[in-house]
Amino acid sequence: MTLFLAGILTLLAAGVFQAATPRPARIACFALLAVAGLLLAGAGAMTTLMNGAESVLFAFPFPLETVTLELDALSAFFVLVISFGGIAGTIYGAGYLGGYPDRPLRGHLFAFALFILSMLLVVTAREVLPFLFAWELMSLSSLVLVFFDRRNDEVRDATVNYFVAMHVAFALILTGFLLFMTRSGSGEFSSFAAATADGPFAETALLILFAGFAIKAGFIPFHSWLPKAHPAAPSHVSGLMSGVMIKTGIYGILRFTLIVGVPTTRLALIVLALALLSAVVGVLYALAQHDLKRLLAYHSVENIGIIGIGIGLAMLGLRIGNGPLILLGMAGALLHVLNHALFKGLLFYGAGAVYRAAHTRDIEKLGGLIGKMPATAALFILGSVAISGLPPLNGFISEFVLYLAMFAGAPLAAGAFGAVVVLTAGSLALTGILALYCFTKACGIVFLGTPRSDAADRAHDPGGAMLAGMALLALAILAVGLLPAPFFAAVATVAATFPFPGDAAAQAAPIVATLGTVSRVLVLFLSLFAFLYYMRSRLLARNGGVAADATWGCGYRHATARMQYTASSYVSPLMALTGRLLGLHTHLERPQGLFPARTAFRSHPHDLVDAYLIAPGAKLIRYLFSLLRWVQSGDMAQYILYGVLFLAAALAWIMGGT
Amino acid sequence: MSQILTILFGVGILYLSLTSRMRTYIQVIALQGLILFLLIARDFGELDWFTFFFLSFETLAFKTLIVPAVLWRIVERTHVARETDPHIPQFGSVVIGTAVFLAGFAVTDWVSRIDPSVDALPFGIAVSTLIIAFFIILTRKKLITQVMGYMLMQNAVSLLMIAMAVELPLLVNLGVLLDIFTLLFLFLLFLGKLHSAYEETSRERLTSLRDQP
Amino acid sequence: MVAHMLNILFLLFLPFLMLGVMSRIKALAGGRKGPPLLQPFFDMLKLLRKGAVVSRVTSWVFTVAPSLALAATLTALLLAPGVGRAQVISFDGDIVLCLYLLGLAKFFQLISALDTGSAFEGMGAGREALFSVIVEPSLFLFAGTLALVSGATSFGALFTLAQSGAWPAVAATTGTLLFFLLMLTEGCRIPVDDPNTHLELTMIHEVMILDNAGPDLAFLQYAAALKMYLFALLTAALVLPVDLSPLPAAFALPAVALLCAALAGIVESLVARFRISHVPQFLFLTVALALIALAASVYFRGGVA
Amino acid sequence: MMLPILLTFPLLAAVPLFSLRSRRAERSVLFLHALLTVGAVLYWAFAGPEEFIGYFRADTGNLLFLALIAAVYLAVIPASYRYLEREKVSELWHRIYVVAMLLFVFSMTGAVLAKNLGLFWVFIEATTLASAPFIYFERHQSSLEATWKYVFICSVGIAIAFIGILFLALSAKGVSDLFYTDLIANAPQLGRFWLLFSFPFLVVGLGTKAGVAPMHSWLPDAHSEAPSPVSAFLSGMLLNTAFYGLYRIFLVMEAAGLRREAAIFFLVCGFASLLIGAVYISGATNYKRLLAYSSIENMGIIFIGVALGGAGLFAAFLHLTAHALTKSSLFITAGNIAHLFGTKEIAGVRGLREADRPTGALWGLGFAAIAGLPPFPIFISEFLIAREMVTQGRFGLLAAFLLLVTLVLYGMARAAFGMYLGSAPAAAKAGPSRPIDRLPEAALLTALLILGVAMPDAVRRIIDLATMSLLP
Repeated sequence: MTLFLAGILTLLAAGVFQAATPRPARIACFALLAVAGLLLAGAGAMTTLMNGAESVLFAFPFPLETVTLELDALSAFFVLVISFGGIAGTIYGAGYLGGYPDRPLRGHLFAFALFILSMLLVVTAREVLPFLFAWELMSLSSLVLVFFDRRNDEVRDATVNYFVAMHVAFALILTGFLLFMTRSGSGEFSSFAAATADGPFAETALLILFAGFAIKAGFIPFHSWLPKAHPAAPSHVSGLMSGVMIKTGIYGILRFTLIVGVPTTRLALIVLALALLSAVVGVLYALAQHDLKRLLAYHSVENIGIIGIGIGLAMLGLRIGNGPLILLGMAGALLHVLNHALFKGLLFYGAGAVYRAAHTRDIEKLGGLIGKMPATAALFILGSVAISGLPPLNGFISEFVLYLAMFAGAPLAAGAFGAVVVLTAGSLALTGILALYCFTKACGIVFLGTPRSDAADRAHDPGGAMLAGMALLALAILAVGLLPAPFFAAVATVAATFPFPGDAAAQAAPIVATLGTVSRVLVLFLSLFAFLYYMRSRLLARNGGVAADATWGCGYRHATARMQYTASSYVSPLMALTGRLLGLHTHLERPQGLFPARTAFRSHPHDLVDAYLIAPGAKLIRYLFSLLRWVQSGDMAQYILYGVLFLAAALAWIMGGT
Repeated sequence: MSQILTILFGVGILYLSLTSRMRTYIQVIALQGLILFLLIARDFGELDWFTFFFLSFETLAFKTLIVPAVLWRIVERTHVARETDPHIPQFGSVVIGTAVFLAGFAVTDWVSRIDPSVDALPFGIAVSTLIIAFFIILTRKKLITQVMGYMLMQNAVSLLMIAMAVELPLLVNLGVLLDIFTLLFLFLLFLGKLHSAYEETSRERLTSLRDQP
Repeated sequence: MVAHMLNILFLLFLPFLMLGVMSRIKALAGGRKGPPLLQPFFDMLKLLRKGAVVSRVTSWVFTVAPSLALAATLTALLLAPGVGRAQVISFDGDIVLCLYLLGLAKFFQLISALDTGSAFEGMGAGREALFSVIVEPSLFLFAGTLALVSGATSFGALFTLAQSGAWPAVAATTGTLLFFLLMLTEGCRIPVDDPNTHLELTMIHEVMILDNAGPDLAFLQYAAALKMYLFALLTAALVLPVDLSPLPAAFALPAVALLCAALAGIVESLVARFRISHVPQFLFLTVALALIALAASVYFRGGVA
Repeated sequence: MMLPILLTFPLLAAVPLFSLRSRRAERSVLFLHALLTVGAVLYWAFAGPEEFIGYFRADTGNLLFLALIAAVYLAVIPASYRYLEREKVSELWHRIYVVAMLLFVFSMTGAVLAKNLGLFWVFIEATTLASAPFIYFERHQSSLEATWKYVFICSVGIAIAFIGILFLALSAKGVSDLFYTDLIANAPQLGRFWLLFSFPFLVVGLGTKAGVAPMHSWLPDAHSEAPSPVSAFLSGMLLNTAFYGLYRIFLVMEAAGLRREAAIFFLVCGFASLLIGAVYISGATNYKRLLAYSSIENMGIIFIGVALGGAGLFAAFLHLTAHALTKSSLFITAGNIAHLFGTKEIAGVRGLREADRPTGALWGLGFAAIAGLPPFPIFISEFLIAREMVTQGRFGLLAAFLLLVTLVLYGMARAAFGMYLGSAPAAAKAGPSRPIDRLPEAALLTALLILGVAMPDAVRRIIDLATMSLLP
């Protein structure tokens, strides 16, 4: 705990001192202190994972009164995720901000420190007010980070949108807390368990809380802010927001599931259903995007869905007392929280490097970057393989655990529940393959082929710090992918803190063994690949080597960059099937005549939630408001009339009363 | 005696509700001031001489002479002879005037049945005056007419005080008088400024400050 | 041990044999004599002895992809149930790893196709991707269904159906059909795709590997053949009786595989290729089959221990 | 000893100002007055309650309001100096400004200190009269219009309040006179009928000055036309003063066993104001008017808190305190922005962040504070109010409350970010050179932060005492 507190203080110091240091040294000073602080915090979390929960209590005057910071297994895990993601983000950010020598960055760096700090506090706070304070601090500091590129109007709109979404979430969470507080009579989370005696009441409160946290986490249909805010933010921030911040929503859901103990069936099924929806629809939306960072943002929705699947299964397991579902579902979800933090960070940083190099996020204008920025390309492809959940990388491990949960859990689940679990497995598979489709598109169109614009042609790899930040994540990805056993063991201990029928450790042990086998198989695969590749090179060398020539154009010799397959054309077969469901608007100018002058095809992905939920809502409110337009008409007599009428009504009411 | 005075007061406003000539308004206001003075003078025995002097000053000098005189001068200067097309046509306002009276007395009747101590006649007249005052403020267009409406309100309030025999402490009375005095002064001041700012000072001209949601 | 030996041996020859059988059957149906049964194998050997012409556009992705795809497919097949459902490597959830390794292979084949910057290859990649989007879930649905009933999580055990009873019958039929369809799809056969069409615009798998040559091409073709063989194996695992002693099993397995090949050949010679736009509707059949199996399992579960 | 000094100083000081024509003298008088007020507050805080000629009383009940007057006054004076310099005000109007300010503060102090309801009425009316010159101060047609509406509507309202007082006197006839303390002491004997009858008149009348619907309409006009430092005073203190009087009558009602009826009036007015605020904030095109509407909204919240009672009472007074400080800081900043960009239109202000960083920061923080984001105290008060609603099981109210507050937040966010972000027009002049100029706003916001995170017990006690204003 002391380590953790020391870390927090160091982080705060980083935020404060950088303002005092002269501009050239500022970023470096900040980065050093921040990384140090995060290392301390992480170390603190590690020790708690080893030795069990610790907590510290501060006494404040009104209104906070008591502030308890506790590190139990769950909090410790999230602290680890935050600190690792934070370290990578800080290092990368140090490089990324190097590109703005003309800006003081005092405020930005301070907000950055507060942002990470507040996340650490959110996952350790144990009373209502401190939690809400930390939560709000998190939202506001991230808001400040989002409008880094302040001149841009698009950024401004995204900021407002983000702000409002965060406060709707805030209001919902507040309401949920208030409901619990009235029953428990205290602001301590631990006391909320008392409220669960009243089943339906607790369920309502939980549903409201879930809605609030779901907005932060970005579950469909609560995701609307996410694909707007994340692209607007500078990449080192989007990486952290997408990789780490939205996980605080997941944390909230887990924390209160843990407090409540056994959720109702309805709640579990709602979570599962929304999770599946988010996973599948999220990735479908991602496929339709042309903006690289928007695409990644929608993948965050998808991955939140995958995490949600794990949580939903675990909730179901808690309800029907199904060991594998609880243990493996929860473990899979937590593992995926970590994994998503790793590869989504990496991918956003890669996208940032591309944006920095080519000055566009439009996939259709990129291409062939692998030649110009090989390191970034390699790292991005690595991330893509990982996020597609493919072996031998970390994404596969968490999905593997989830499949295990389903295969092992389904037979033990009575009647229809079993079928639900199997259908979940099918949807998870669909999600995985769609992700694969989407990231072959992202890698293929952005990095491979020939450049589609001069900007892309002039691109080059970023500097050391940015690459270092990405490399750090890449290493972690490989580590989790190739040596999953210890990581699983860790999350299993966290999962075991949930009310579990039977001995969790005993159930976890065989899985650890299995994962050992998995890593051996993966090693076998890699060596086989190495061998084959060696063979191939040898053979080619022997057979008279490789001749370079133009790509086979089916007889046509003058292929240009513009003749390449574009992202839209690559996904067009799928869009032909699902486009209408997604509200994809396409616009085609067919070639006319023998010698067509021009022909064009455009496609605009529209988010159905925006189109059919939020826009009409806003319209309705605007309409209702317009009903009150007459109030401030400017006519004084009318103003006085209000008072007179009110008076008359009041007197009539009194006369009626007496 | 006081009955007759009170009724006279009432007749005054009834007449007022159906005229639209400025001068009539002013005359009625002055008349009411006079009546109020007489009503006070009637029972000066109960008052200590200072309060009496003070109240009579308020009603006689202030309400009866000074204010009507100033209003008169403004009317003279700005040639607003009559309230041009009030929202409700003449005949309508006659009907409304009488209706208001009936309503006023209905209320009074109801009140006096609950609290017999109230003196029904002046109370009823006061209430009706009040309503008429609001009626004028709400329907008339000329700003000066609205000021007169406000004066009517003040007179109604004074009558109400007399009707309910409520005595406020002297300090308070002084303050109230001071306020009303300054207020009317301000009214007249800004009325002058408005006249110089707008060629024709009707309520509709003052609607530049407004909002749309 | 013997079984493992046999499995690995089969891995090397049966895929080519299946290809050979298919083309032979088509030839016979077309009234021709047709190439020798192991012709595909000889083709590969020839390719391994050739050099390569590689597009200037391409990057390391293109050079790495074939070996990676082959390695992944081979590893996947080591996890698959072979003779007497024996697997070279077996553990809980091995089926997931197996299918995801195939996914990895697909990933790299797709991006290496895009690496050439050729419109044709991009087109092929797009279509290939779409098809797997449709068929992939059906596999997991079916596997999940088997798990739901058997309570097993390992490949071999999953495919061990009870000897008699209604459920095994349903599972066997739906499964066989499902795997046969998958074999046609993943193996790029008619009616989904035509391996020896001559117009790039109509190709799917073939057009993806348009720019690969020499050993790379060999690797890719071998990988494709192996995928077909995998589905043959799964079919075999479903239909062959559980308690088959190793020796007959060693003969039964190739028999089933070749039977599948023969069937595929017959289909190819009878049916015409679908219009690309109609393929998805056809592929939804696989999902439908998996869902039928699931429904049935829920219905029959009472009878399963 | 302090009361007579505080009450006579402004009157006596105002007179010589007309003879010696020096701006410095005028300003120093103003400053002295502020210091005097602060001194008085401290004196009463330590020396305890004090009476004066039986009509004025400084006690624990009104200490909070005096303290707020002092705080806002201190913040407003330097801002006023800056304003008067910037606008190059003529000697005459400079004097008018100073004298009016003296009288304005005098009348508010008097209203707060008055023990007698009638006297309170006198002072409230006086606030209108004293503040009228301010609203006319910039002498456009629009300011003339605003002044006219302000004076007229408020006077009508106040007249209505007077009728209410008469009825109250009637109900107290033979039982008590119009001294609050007596009223509360003899509340049970008061004539229920007249008491009940008087309350709506008082609500409408004093509500007019307190800026709650339905008689709020003068507020946006007056606030947008007045010089910003004065707007700060109007919004920060005047509304509270009127509310204070109304609250004491609310207590009388409560003591007379008519709490339910009184609460219903407060609840209706409160939600009406909240609604008006939400609607017009979302559509506001002029940021000073937007702030004015937000004042209406916040007064609404205060009324709701009082109506709820229980913890809501403390919440209401905390909200009142926080709103006074926040809104004055915001209005002062708004004045600087208006000077910087030469417009009060929201659309005309862009890129505040680069035009003048400190102003931008203060603007942003102010909005965070007024929008009720933690850790600012307005969040605490709204939290307590919501909690009280849940405790009383009034979920409908809670839903409406949260919805409206969120809509207000949205309207504010749109305006605030619109002004804060973007790229500044070249026309925007450079901000004031010395950061010392930003001291008042900064100080107010710091104070708010302290209140929100770790409220000193003294402050908490003062607020608590204010809620039970009339208890002997």
